[in-house]
Amino acid sequence: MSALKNTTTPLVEMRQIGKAFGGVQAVDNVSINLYPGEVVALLGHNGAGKSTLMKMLAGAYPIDSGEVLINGEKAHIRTPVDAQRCGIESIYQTLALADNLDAVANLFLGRELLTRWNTLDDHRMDADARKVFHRLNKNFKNVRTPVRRLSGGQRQVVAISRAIYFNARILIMDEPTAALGPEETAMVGNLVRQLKAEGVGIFLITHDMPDVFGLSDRLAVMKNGKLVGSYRTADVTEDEVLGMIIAGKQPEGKTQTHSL
Amino acid sequence: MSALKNTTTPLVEMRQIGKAFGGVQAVDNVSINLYPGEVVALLGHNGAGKSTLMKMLAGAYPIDSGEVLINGEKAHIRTPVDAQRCGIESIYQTLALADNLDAVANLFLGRELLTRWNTLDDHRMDADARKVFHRLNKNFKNVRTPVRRLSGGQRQVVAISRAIYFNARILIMDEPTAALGPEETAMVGNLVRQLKAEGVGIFLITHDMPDVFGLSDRLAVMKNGKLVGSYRTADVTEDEVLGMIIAGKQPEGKTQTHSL
Amino acid sequence: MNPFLNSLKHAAIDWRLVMMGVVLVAIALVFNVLSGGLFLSPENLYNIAQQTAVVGIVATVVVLVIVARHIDLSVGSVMGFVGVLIATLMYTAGWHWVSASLAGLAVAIAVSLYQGALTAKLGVPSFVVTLGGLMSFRGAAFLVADGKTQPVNDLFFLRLGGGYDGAIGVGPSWLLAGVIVLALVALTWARRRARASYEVPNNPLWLDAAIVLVPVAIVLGFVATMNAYQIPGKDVPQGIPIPVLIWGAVAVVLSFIVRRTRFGRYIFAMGGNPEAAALVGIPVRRVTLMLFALLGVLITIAAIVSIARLNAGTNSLGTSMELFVIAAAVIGGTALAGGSGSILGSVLGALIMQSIDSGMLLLDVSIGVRYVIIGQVLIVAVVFDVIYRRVTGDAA
Amino acid sequence: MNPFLNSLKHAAIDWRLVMMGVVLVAIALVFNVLSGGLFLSPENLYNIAQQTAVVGIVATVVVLVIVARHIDLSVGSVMGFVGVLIATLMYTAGWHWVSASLAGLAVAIAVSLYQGALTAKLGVPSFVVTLGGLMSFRGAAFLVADGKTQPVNDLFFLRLGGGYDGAIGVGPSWLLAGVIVLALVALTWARRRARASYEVPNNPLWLDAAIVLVPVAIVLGFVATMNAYQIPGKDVPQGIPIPVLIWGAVAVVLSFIVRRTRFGRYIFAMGGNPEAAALVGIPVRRVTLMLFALLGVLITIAAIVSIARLNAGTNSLGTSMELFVIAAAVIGGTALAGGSGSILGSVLGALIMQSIDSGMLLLDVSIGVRYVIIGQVLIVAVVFDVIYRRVTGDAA
Amino acid sequence: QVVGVSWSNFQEERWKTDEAAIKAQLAKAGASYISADAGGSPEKQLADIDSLISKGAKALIILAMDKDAILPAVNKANQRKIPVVAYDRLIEAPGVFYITFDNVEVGRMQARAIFEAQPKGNYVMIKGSPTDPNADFLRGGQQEIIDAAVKKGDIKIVGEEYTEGWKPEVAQKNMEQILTKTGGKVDAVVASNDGTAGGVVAALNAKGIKGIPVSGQDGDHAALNRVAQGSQTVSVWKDARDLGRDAAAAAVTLAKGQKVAGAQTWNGGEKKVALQAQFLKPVAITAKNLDVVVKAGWIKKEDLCKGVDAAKGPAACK
Ligand SMILES: Nc1ncnc2c1ncn2[C@@H]1O[C@H](COP(=O)(O)OP(=O)(O)OP(=O)(O)O)[C@@H](O)[C@H]1O
Ligand SMILES: Nc1ncnc2c1ncn2[C@@H]1O[C@H](COP(=O)(O)OP(=O)(O)OP(=O)(O)O)[C@@H](O)[C@H]1O
Ligand SMILES: O[C@@H]1[C@@H](O)[C@H](O)OC[C@H]1O
Ligand SMILES: [Mg+2]
Ligand SMILES: [Mg+2]
Repeated sequence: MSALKNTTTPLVEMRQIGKAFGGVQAVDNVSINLYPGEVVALLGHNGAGKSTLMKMLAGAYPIDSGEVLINGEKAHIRTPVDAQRCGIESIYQTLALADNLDAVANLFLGRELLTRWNTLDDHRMDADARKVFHRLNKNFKNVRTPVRRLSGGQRQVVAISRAIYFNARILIMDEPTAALGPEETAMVGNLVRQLKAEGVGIFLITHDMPDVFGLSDRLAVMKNGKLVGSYRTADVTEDEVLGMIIAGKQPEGKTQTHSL
Repeated sequence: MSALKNTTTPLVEMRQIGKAFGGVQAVDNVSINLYPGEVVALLGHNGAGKSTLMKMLAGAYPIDSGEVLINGEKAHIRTPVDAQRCGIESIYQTLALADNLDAVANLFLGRELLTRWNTLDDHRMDADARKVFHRLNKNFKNVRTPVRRLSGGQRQVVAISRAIYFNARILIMDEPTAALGPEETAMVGNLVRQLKAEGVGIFLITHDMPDVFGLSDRLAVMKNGKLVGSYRTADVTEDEVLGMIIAGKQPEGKTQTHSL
Repeated sequence: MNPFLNSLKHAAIDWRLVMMGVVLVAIALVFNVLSGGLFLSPENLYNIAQQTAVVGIVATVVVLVIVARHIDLSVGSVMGFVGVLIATLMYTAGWHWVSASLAGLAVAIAVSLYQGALTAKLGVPSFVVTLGGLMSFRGAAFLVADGKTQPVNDLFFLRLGGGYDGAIGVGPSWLLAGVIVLALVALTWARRRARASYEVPNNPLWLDAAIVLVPVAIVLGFVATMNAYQIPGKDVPQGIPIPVLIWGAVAVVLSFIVRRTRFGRYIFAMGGNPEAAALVGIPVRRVTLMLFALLGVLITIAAIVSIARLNAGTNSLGTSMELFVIAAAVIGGTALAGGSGSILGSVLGALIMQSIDSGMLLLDVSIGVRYVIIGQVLIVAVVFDVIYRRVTGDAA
Repeated sequence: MNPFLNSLKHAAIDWRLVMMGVVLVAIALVFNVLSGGLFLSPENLYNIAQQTAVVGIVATVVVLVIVARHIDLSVGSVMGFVGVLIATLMYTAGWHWVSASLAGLAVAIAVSLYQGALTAKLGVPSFVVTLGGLMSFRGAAFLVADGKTQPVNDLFFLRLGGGYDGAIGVGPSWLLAGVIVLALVALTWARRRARASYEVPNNPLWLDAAIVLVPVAIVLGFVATMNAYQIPGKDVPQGIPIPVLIWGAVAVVLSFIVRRTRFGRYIFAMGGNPEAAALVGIPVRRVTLMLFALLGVLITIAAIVSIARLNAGTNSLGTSMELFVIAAAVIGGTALAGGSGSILGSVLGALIMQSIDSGMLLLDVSIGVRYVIIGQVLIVAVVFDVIYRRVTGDAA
Repeated sequence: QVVGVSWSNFQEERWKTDEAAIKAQLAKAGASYISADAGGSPEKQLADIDSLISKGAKALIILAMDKDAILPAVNKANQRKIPVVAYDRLIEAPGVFYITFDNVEVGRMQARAIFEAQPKGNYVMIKGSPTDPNADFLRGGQQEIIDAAVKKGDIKIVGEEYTEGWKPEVAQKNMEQILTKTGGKVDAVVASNDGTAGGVVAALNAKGIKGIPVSGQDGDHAALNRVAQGSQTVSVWKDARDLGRDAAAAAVTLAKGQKVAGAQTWNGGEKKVALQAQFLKPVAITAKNLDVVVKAGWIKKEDLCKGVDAAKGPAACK
């Protein structure tokens, strides 16, 4: 699907990543990579370690062991700001919105535009935000009320807008459609395709098989913190994927892949 | 699918139910019913009013207008306890677990078993709980640690166990699988079929089309607080359902139904 | 893991409490050495036990208030108000102590229900309600007797505050100890039987034995100490002081409520997840009101002990007690975020604070320095708690 | 809806604040009638403005602390400590007031950072940290000068506390009023232009004009009143008292920080959703530490005003001030749950409390009744707030 | 010999001096000093005395926070035959040795000095803490002096307030409101101690009111300095060093089971209990006799006269 070849440097390369919470080995020696313009679906049972793995890439949790390469170069990602500098944007399972602030403030949270006197440039942020929101949802008008009063779909729009506005090169989407209705889900699907076309690499965590087969180029399955395997989506069947998720069983005769 | 006829009294009949929050008409004149052994899928966009409607049936919100009949008799459901007395159990979108208590305490929360001196009968609760959990998940052992330390799947088991243990006649499931992996989802599917066979009536809120077509006998679609229509699942196509959800358009030439 | 350690791990022992006990013992030993053996003398231990009782009584119930995600800043003022009221009814109005106490109880419950209703029914944060109460009821304490100290003279009533005649004597003390020991053993035995009959796995016998032995040893040691204290000039030793007996009874009753009743469980559920508590059908408002009523009862008990101990009701009674009560609860491991805490912890917390204060007194530390240290001890206790929870991976 | 009401609805006016202003005016009118016109006399208004300044200064920053989901119970003790320290350095050690104040500032910031670090880095709840601080720093306040009152004599320094020479006079007061009015108009005009240039819809002109007119009227009215107050025996009127000027400047600077800087926005974001704030890359710990440092700065300012006003530093300085500061913030609409609050609200809140207290003093209400009423006013204010939020459907 | 001293609260400046005097006297007598401070809480004071007894005190000197609420501790001491010296504030229980500057008398002296300076006109009474019983004793003594003039109508009490916690800033605010209420028509202020007097003077200064009589007590250095400057009329000085010295001596004597020489029997308390008592004379310090405090070594001349114009100032500053 992607126009890019095996030979390109991967956008992201995570090598032998590990992470423990207290006694729990949440992520155990996982290696995974992502190419420009590629969508990699990350699958696994509840508690498999998907969110934790991605939170490390996003700088939300420190990495216990292993290394991350961005564009082939070693990256030191220890905070969300480090990740943002590398072009990594995240849409968290929990959306990460400050409910008491309005949509504009949330869009720019942590990266506010400033005037030349280092004060907040509210007008420019307002104008820019309206443009981005408009692109995702024509009917989104109440950008100045606290997001606590917005509907679930509108809140999701705000979270997604962050990724677009700041020109993510690498996008992490953690179950972005789990709570969405069909219309909103379709919107997210379109967005994924559009970003992909622009060369953005996307990690998509999901439990939804239609999404996996409709959107992803490759898929990687985790179980109990370990990587079961990663395959080209086109090479495997839904049953084989379910077998990996539930039983941790690698499909017979299919070659693993670390790129397309 | 169900063995029951049109002529039976409905288990639940909600008539012209309305509910407003501040200025928002969350549920607007909705009538819906449910027969024994029947699964009715409740669909709609985010914020359509599905959860609110069901919370009224569960006694979590007071009803503004309209009436509820259980087994043909007018029921006054004003608190969760009233609903429980009518045999209504809910699995909430948020699970409704007290994170600091263990699985056993959560299962019985609000309906603890007492000894003859009116003290908590911990041993009996412990023994009974282990049996129910075992039925849903053979590997669930740590029933005495705070549920905050359990995995998402285990937490879901606890929430579902309530419905089984207290012999629900009417079960409300609000997106029970949204956050679940495929294995856990399959388990919930089996459970639905099993309870259905035992004559339990189930309202199933979901955004998942495979679930709708795999599990439900009828479906009802809400939009902006209003009921768009309710149909036998076998009578409509997925596209028609999506049309109802997104555009609020009733499929042509299909007859609405208030029972099977 | 070896079976020994494994059993220990699954025995549901509250290690935090055990450690707090160890801390208390360590503090005692250090002060004892520094004070040349004074700290652990029966007399000093008798004093500390008595001095801690009032704060300890109120702390037991404030633990529950905090567990339920509330707070009460007004306990000191309300206690002052009720105390002066009871004393005034006895002294100025000439009432019998029983009727005066009952009147005080009625007023305390009314006050508590008023504050509870504002919180539970109207949803005003308890912090604000009781901050208002802290001011208002201090004013009320002044108004009751126009600021005048009200002496308390009834001899029987005075015994409730401890002092010369306020202990139960050697025989009854040993008797009580015997009863408690028997009860502890019987309870453990009953639990083992019940678990077996429901086929729930039991601890190994040696472990249950050990778990019973520790409290048994503490009870016996405590009674022996109290019985070893004889006021010079009196011909019999004191035995357990009545305020301590009351405190103990309160702690046992509240622990029972927490572990064995719906009310106690609901308080913890409400603290853990208020929305869930409402959704599963717990009558959240009613439970909150009942909790505040219980608070009123215990504040009355504390007020009675306190004016009996002082032989007077003064309008300054209980000033800034809220700070020490909350501190005792927090040192005892109660999380301000709600949902976790223990009665026994508050007992230890109160004892730790009072021991440090008394110990410093024995060492002639000046008041300024004592304030500085007490404040920092509170912080250290919680830092310790935070680190403990982090290491054991226990979030809340 | 008619366009007039519609504009009002979308104008982002904080109706809660407007109502609080109305409440303040109502209180003033009632007291004025009851006191036979004394309450609204320039002299009394001058008094109240001065009396409120210290609590008001601290309240502005405590609003931010509460917005960020923290609390500070130690402000009174720390202010006492720093105040005595500065006074001692001047009186006993003979330092110049500038160096003494700077030393006080350094100590205040160190204390605040210590408490902030425990909270931000170690994760000890600020309630506990500052409860410990409340005790410790009261002890420290005593230790500084061994409990002795330290007179303050420097004439220039004394003016910072207001009093006979502590006001800026008629001319400068009018000048300041003029500057403020011009600034208000200019700011509104600049905002209209900026919105237009980014094609963001503007309020209708008449509405913006009205919105500017209200503060302009208040400023002019205030200055006129202060300029109308002439101390008998002096040949010129007072004008704006310096403590009030300082308070005003503090409120303006903090409002600016809240609305126009990242730091302010981050505080609100942290209060609204701490996890989200961390995930989007806000340096939560650093912001918290900065907030505590700011707190230290303002406590120093308050300490300076307060010892200058009293002409002395005493070890009891600031006792129980935390209660009034928190009450002012809460009456001013700051939610204890964090995430919402306003500086201007705290100004109104402090004024409401002090007006009631001073008003009752004018009416010779006894101290007990005064306490009872002040406490209940706090509760009523929040009940009102709760109902307001419920009616407008505003959850948090 | 171990003598235990229980202090009531540390907020007042004077107790430091008392303590030094007691310590010195005990050292002279070869006795040792142990102490505790209750921080203003009667409850705490009981606990303090428990500890002092545990530590082996053979005699107790008690500055009671509350005269009634202290009784349990006194009883406890009596039972153990530990003599108790009621220090500064009366404790009415059999066997107590009472040594004091009578608080009622202090009140009288305050009022007397003010009354002398201003026998007519509008009086303001700034009382002590509503939670300190001494506040009312002082007020009672004050009333005795002015009562007749009040009845005659020569004196009008135009303002009367308690001062929460004896806090100067509260006294200041209360005074400001009284000034407003009376339109500044105040001719004299009877303030109950030097701390509150400080607040009163600050309020008066701020209104440009200078030279009206203001009272106080304790001989706080700041207050004596105000007397020298003329902004306070009187500070009733209870020479804490004498009190401390005599109390310590009495305690040592009593601990030996001997009688204190020069003590009198007194039963002037509320309950008419007969006590051994020793009364010291408080001295009203005004501008006229400031040299007394300097000569006594209570305060250094340069401290007393800080900021005083030597030419116009009182004799002591010349
Ligand atoms: N902050 C944390 N502290 C302690 N344990 C954690 C934490 N976050 C995650 N875990 C544990 O790490 C493991 C992996 O969790 P993670 O959230 O990564 O799973 P997931 O694959 O995203 O599951 P889901 O599909 O339910 O979102 C789980 O056992 C979880 O309990
Ligand atoms: N407690 C409440 N207070 C105020 N408004 C509410 C409340 N609960 C729901 N609403 C509003 O009522 C409307 C219906 O919400 P509801 O939760 O029933 O939607 P839903 O169909 O369950 O959506 P979703 O699929 O996102 O769960 C929404 O506009 C919502 O904002
Ligand atoms: O000396 C005074 C004392 O008698 C009183 O009790 O407290 C205040 C002091 O100033
Ligand atoms: Mg996840
Ligand atoms: Mg829903």
